[in-house]
Amino acid sequence: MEEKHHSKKEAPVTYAEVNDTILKMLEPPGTGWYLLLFTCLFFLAIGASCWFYQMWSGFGESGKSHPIGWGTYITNFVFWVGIAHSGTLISAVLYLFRAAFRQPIYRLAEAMTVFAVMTAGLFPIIHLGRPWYALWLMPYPNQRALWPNFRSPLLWDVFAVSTYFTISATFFIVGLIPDIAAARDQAKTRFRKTLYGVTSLGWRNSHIQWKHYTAAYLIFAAFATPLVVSVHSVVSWDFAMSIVPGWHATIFPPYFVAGAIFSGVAMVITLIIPLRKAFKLERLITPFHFDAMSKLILMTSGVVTYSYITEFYTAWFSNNPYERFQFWFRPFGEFWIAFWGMTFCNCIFPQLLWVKSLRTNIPFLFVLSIFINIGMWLERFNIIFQSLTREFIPAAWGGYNFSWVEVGITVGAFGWFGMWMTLFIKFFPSVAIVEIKEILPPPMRNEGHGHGHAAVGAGH
Amino acid sequence: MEGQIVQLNASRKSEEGTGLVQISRRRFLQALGATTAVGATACANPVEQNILPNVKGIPEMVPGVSVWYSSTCTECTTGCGIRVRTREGRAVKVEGNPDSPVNRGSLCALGQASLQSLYDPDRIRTPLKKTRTLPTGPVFEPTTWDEVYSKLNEAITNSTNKKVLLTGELPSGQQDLANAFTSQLGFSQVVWDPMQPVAVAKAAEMVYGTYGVPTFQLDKAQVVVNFGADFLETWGNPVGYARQWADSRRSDKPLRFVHIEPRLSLTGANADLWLKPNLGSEVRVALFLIGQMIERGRAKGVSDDVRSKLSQLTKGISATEVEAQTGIPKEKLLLVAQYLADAKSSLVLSGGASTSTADPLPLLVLTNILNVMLGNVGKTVDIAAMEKPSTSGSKLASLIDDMQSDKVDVLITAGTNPEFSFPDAFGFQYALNRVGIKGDGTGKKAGLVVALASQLDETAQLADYILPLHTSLEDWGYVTLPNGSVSLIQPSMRQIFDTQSLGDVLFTVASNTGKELDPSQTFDAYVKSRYLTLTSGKGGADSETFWRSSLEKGGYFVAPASMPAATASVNPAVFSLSYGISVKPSHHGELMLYPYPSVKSFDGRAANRPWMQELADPITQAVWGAWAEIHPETAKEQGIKQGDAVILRTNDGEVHVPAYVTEHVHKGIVAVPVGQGHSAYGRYAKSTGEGGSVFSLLPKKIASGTDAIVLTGAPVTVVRGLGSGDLVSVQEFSSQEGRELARTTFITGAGAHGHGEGHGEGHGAAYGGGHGEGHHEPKQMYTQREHPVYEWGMNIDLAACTGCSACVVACQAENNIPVVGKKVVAQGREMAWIRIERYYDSVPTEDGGEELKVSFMPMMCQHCQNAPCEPVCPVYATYHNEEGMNAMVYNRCVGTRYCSNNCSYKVRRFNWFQYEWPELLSWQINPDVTKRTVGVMEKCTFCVQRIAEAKDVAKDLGRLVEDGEITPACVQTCPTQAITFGDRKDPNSRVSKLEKSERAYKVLDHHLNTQPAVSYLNDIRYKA
Amino acid sequence: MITRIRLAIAGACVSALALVAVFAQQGGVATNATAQDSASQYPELGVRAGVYNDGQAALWDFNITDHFRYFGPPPRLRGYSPEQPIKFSHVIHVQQNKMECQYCHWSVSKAAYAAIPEEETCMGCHGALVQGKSEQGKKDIQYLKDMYAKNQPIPWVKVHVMPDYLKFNHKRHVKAGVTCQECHGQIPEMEKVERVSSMKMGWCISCHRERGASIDCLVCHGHR
Amino acid sequence: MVESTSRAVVGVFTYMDDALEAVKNVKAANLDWRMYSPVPRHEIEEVTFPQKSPVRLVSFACALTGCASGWALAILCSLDWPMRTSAKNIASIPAFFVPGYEWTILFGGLGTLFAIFAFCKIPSVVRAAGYDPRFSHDKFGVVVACSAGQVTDVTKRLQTAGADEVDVRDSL
Repeated sequence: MEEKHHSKKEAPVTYAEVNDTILKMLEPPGTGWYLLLFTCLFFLAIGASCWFYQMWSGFGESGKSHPIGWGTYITNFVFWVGIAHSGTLISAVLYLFRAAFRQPIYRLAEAMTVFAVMTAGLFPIIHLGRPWYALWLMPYPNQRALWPNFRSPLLWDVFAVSTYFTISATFFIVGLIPDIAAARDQAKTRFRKTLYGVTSLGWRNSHIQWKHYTAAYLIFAAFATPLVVSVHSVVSWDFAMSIVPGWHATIFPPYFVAGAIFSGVAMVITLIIPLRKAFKLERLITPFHFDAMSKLILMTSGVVTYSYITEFYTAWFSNNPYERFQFWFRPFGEFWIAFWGMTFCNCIFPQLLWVKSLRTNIPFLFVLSIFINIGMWLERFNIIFQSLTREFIPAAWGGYNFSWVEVGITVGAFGWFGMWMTLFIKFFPSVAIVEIKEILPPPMRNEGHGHGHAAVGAGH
Repeated sequence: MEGQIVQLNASRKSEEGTGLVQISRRRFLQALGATTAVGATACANPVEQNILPNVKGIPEMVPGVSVWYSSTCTECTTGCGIRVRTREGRAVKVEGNPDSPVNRGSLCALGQASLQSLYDPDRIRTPLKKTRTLPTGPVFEPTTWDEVYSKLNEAITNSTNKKVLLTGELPSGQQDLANAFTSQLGFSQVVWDPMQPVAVAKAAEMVYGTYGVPTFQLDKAQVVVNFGADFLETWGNPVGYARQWADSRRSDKPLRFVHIEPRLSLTGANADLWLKPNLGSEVRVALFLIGQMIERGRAKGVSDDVRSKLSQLTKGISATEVEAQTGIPKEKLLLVAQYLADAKSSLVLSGGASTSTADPLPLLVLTNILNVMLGNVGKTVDIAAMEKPSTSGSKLASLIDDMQSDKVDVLITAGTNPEFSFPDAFGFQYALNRVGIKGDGTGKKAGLVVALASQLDETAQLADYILPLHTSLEDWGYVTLPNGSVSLIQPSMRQIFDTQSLGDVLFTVASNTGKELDPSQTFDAYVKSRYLTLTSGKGGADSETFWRSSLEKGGYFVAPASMPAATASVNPAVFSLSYGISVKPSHHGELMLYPYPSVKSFDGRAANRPWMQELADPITQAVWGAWAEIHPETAKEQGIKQGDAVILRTNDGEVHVPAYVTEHVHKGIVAVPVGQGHSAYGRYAKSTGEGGSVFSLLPKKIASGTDAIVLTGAPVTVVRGLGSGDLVSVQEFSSQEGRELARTTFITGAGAHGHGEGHGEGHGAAYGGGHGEGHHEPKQMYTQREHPVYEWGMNIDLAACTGCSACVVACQAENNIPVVGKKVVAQGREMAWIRIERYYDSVPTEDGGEELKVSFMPMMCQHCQNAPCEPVCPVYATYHNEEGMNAMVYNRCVGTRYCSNNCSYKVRRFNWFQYEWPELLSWQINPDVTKRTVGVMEKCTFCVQRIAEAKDVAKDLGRLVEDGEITPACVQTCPTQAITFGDRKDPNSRVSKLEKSERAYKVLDHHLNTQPAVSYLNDIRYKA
Repeated sequence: MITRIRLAIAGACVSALALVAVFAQQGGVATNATAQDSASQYPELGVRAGVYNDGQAALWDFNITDHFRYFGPPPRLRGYSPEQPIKFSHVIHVQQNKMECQYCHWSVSKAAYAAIPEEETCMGCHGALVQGKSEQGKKDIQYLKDMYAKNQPIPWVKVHVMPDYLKFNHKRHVKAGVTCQECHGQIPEMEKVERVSSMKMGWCISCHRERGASIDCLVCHGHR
Repeated sequence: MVESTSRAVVGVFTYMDDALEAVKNVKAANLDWRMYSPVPRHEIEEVTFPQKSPVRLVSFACALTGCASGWALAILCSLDWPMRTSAKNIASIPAFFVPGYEWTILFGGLGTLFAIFAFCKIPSVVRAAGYDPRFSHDKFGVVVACSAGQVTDVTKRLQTAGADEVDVRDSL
């Protein structure tokens, strides 16, 4: 409630303030940061041990069974790829659309993208029966004279995810370069000087550099935009290209993309609220931004809800007995709780955002974002697990054996992601310096010529 | 929801401790080693692999080429001919011998699993001496043959009391020698084999005058009315009868089959009409039918005198009364009577568990009378060729009495396990421990118990000394068949351990006491000379050539001659029996015990074989261990849910088993399969032994008028036990959900035959879209694959498939499919490439009611043209090859399991762990089939190694493979020849023709356009 | 500036073309003949066993299975030549005494497996007639006799170690006219048998392609 | 120490319009100059670099190459060892859209990266003499390279434009 009024009479944010506020985040870490890092490392260690145990003992240590070849790992894969998506959306798509609320949150969202893809990319390998042969999915010349099968959606995944990782990482790093240069110029310790000196690649902010940089940045955004749509479409084709009742649906690509943005924005909120609090970024990330993100959530929630309904409608309208059974089974079958949990988290709970005051209510948003994360995990779980457990042949219907190994690896993924995030926020500017400066009115001797966006600082 | 997840999760424990199923972790360690071993060169592990040649050449042995030996299966007494495939001197597969008239090339699950008896890792390897008995069990130490022989000799020489040879039903060769042995050495022989239908033999004696079990010709009957005889499972000659049954069922005039039994057995599941009488009341049905036959003028087969006596007996028995007594609706009773009356030829059978009551004779006798009345003797009942069991429960009971009263000095057991398979109430163990104790009251033990056994079973454990015997795959022998054929048993491989043939042991024991049993001195010579005697004159002059060719062929087989047109007259003595219901609950609501032998465990002899343990029971689909089939009403009263632990308690004992709640069992009974609950007999048998054996529940009672024990009818209480009973079933859902997977053609009208009813009628389907579209050619998006030479395909006739599961074991044996153990199966990770799906459907009857229709459907990889699994594999580990097969390349597989997800038939199997056979069982590995490693998908290959072998041979001959030359393991062994394999490209092959049959359809093809290479033929059922 | 752009475009095109060119080569690996070119080593055969890649793994084609089974150099490499229990010389037997390969390895034309001869076969000559000239020869023949007398097989060391999932059929290859030397090299000239071919999959495939034999996976990976 | 004759005159500006004024000024004088700013702005671009950046051409070329390569890879690999899956054509054009599409973006993106590196001359280890850390903070800078003789003139020009301070350094 405080935020609502605070900016009314404050002075406009200056370039210097932007620099100082953001670079302050890079100051030597306190105990809290170390605690966070070690928690993440601990989780990561759990996950790594579980994976090694799984490889040592056999893949059966995860809970899959014969009707259910995919489960938690692919759920995690889709979940993390989904998380990744909002980052690119915010950084690229909203860049192209010149959305006003994008700048303060995009860096974090983009870091989230890169690290989430790094997390997601682990799962297809973890879920392999013989992960030591994962290389065979790559089309590299080999003595066997064999190539992979380009007709397989899994190979498309290889292409899509690796491209997505490469491009989003490039986009992310390119965006970081000027900011690192800024950090370099204010670095005090020798370590930081060297670190930023090297990673800024000798960036000098010259007008030629800026010219090409801005041109390239636009092109990157233009590349990343179709990519963000294609990657989750390709991921959805893992399912849609199959014949499994409940998977084989043409609505999957848009449905997955919308779901990805939905979950990704929720994850951004989950991450940014503590960060804003910890680093006192209230002047940069204002209720205006939360309001905008809430609206995005509200919209994508609507799209996702619509998709759910469409799925049911399609199943009914197609008169396909297998499909119909599947969609009867999800809400009323053995695993109804997963379905209704998903419905509550993704469709019903977010509707509260129609209330304006809740859209800027930070604690509420935090809780909501956690719920959405859970809901979206359940959504993938419903799609993958529930469909597989009831396929065509009733004699082959079966169940799942959740195991602690899967839980461990899932936790480990959060540890892995968290580790990178934690390291990142302390070593690199997690709020874009240059991009925020861009929307500030530049210092002008003759006022009135400068025209910046009023998104930062001077809230509404 | 929670229930299932929690239950499944709780069952995940490491199984290595039990040593049952070995899950190896070595592979990953090796992989781990690889990453570290790049620099580590100084490691002691040998790099080399050795290749060992034969020292001397063996003429018939070419490395890599199979050698087949003909022999005879001795698992039950039927005497099926077998062919044992050996590679480099090791038996690797047991198949039926096509030359044998008994089984005509097929073999049941148990017979094929005899290989695992040979390779039982817990086999007795040397002579053993019992040193002491601990509370945990007896302790044996290795000893020498000579020591045992001298002890035995001493005991025999000093014996003043009875000397007894206690055996199972020995193969004729051993039995003939045993006869000489007992007569010369003053032994008496007692035979115990619980699977022998001795009451049936007795009833035959009462009616026909000869003791023995007649052979039947099911294919000559138009109507078969069966009182409980499980002739498609374990009763009589199951393989042969199944073939007869199926030949008739798929013919133009299929027999109509009515099964009357309180429990739905596999045989009952194949019936057109299954009637569920109160246990013990079947006799009234038989009596009613006799009355009806007389009334309808179909009693011409008996004399007027007998007929009048019979009408006396049946007087006043009305359908209403019988309905009240038996619980079978009177319409159905009249229907059965009408079937019988209308049929030109018929067959009435009785036997099995439901006739193993305390008073079995009346029913058995009445069915024989029915056969006589209807003129079936000489048409469908052959009383000339009878199997004559020597088993006698009463003799064994009196032996026990003798032993208890210290009248037995020497007891030699061989090939039987009464300690397990004779009711505990008789006190066999206590009695046996008194063998040799002097009757003078001093308690001094002078006598001896020697067990001759291959496996350390419960009876062998009681012995003072154990002499290890060859299994029948290492032994000589012969089996004389009821029709005069002689089937030879010959060793298919050299003995593995320090074992001897039973015959040679008898020879040695006799010669030690100075007796000569036969001039031939050794058992193999004895078999040869006896065989030549038995077949005297039939081999021509050159006996050596005849002997050689007989060994090759498997014996001397008489062509199944036409049956002597015997007529039988009813022995008037039968009228002295009482035909009331003598077996019934003593008070309302009392439950009766109904133990039955199943196709999976028999009397317990199959329990030491992992294949048989992991074979899903065709009816309950349960694996590893016993269960109790409980009617839902009973279960509700006791608060029992599916899978709960229950305690079955009778006056004589109790067993702990999981509950299998099913309405396909009469509510007055609790049905339990016998054969589990071993306390010895190897690791696999013992692993399911905790709950106890059903034989401990049985009363100390011999069925009146017979030599049989009383199996069924003991009053039993069912109590819910603690927690989960560990019921593991591979199929949880029994409804087809209207999906028309297993389809049926119904024949309507009494006896009229017509296929006009269309597919899958009356499956209560909400989505009936699939009717009559079996042959449509959908428009294809892609041009279909050209198959230049061959296009392999398969056809499965559901009208012939009985669900006996022989194919499942054949597949396991042929393709090195691992047995994974109960825990892993519980996680839904069974590995069988072919499974028998069992569906219960409710179908409308002609009179507007509803009847149960059980469908069995063998399901394996369908080798689809438009296979959903293929395009999703990222590494081409599975693809469509030019011979129309869905190929699976194990070594290319990375284990994404996408193919399995996308397989609409769910026939792909993933190696969740590294499965290894323990030593000795590992000898059965088929060297032609790659062993799969952890993390790899596998599935049915149409036995590609056999295809390759046939192509290899054909190529040498410069021609193409001809129809019928390739028989995948399942096709080869199918007792009913329900499966056909061949080249779909050849329009004249059997498989192509069957595929065009009007009954043909392909599973799910009408919805998915998968274009399977496997087609099915509709089941055929009479509309009840 | 313009020049630079042109250069960049040209570079991109060249790299794309190069890429396409690499893939246009069947099999992809551009390392054609290698130092141990079998054709030059064994000129009289006139048939080269390896065609375009000779079973050479690309540098980055690290196949873990080659290594983890054995803690040491894998016996699945060209040039593998282990010490044998008997210093059997193919030079003496084949080259000097003109024995046919199939006299001893008789099962190659009858079965999938090329058997090591039975000791009985060796004893046919060495039992009474041939006792060896050199010291080593006498020792080895005595060893053979001892083993034969003890009814024990000689523990020969496998030179051509193949994985279980490879089902190679000697009979079919021999009947198709593939000579022993094409895969096993000039054994007659070998004092000690050495593996001259990599016997890796690409090596097999190249020959199958060259001769128009089937390249269906199941031909080698399904069965014998 | 040898005295260098070339000098870099560094003008530090607080206001953007001042800096742009200075740029216009030195541009008019045909001096070798460079402008540093903490933020890219189109006002600056209009003055300093009104032409279009050639990055887009490189990106376009690379994207086209990627598209061709992706398709070529998929088609040629499939043709190299033709394996039928599920009756699908060996060259299954619909399925190969994905590699083609993804490589279009991948190559295009990497090409753009390459273009930035090339045109912006990074990574660079050369110290820019006229650079001042404040230029990444909140100040604008105009650096003019000139001979020692021109220093006074240039300094004046920058001061006229409104530089906060003007610094003269050795060699650019």
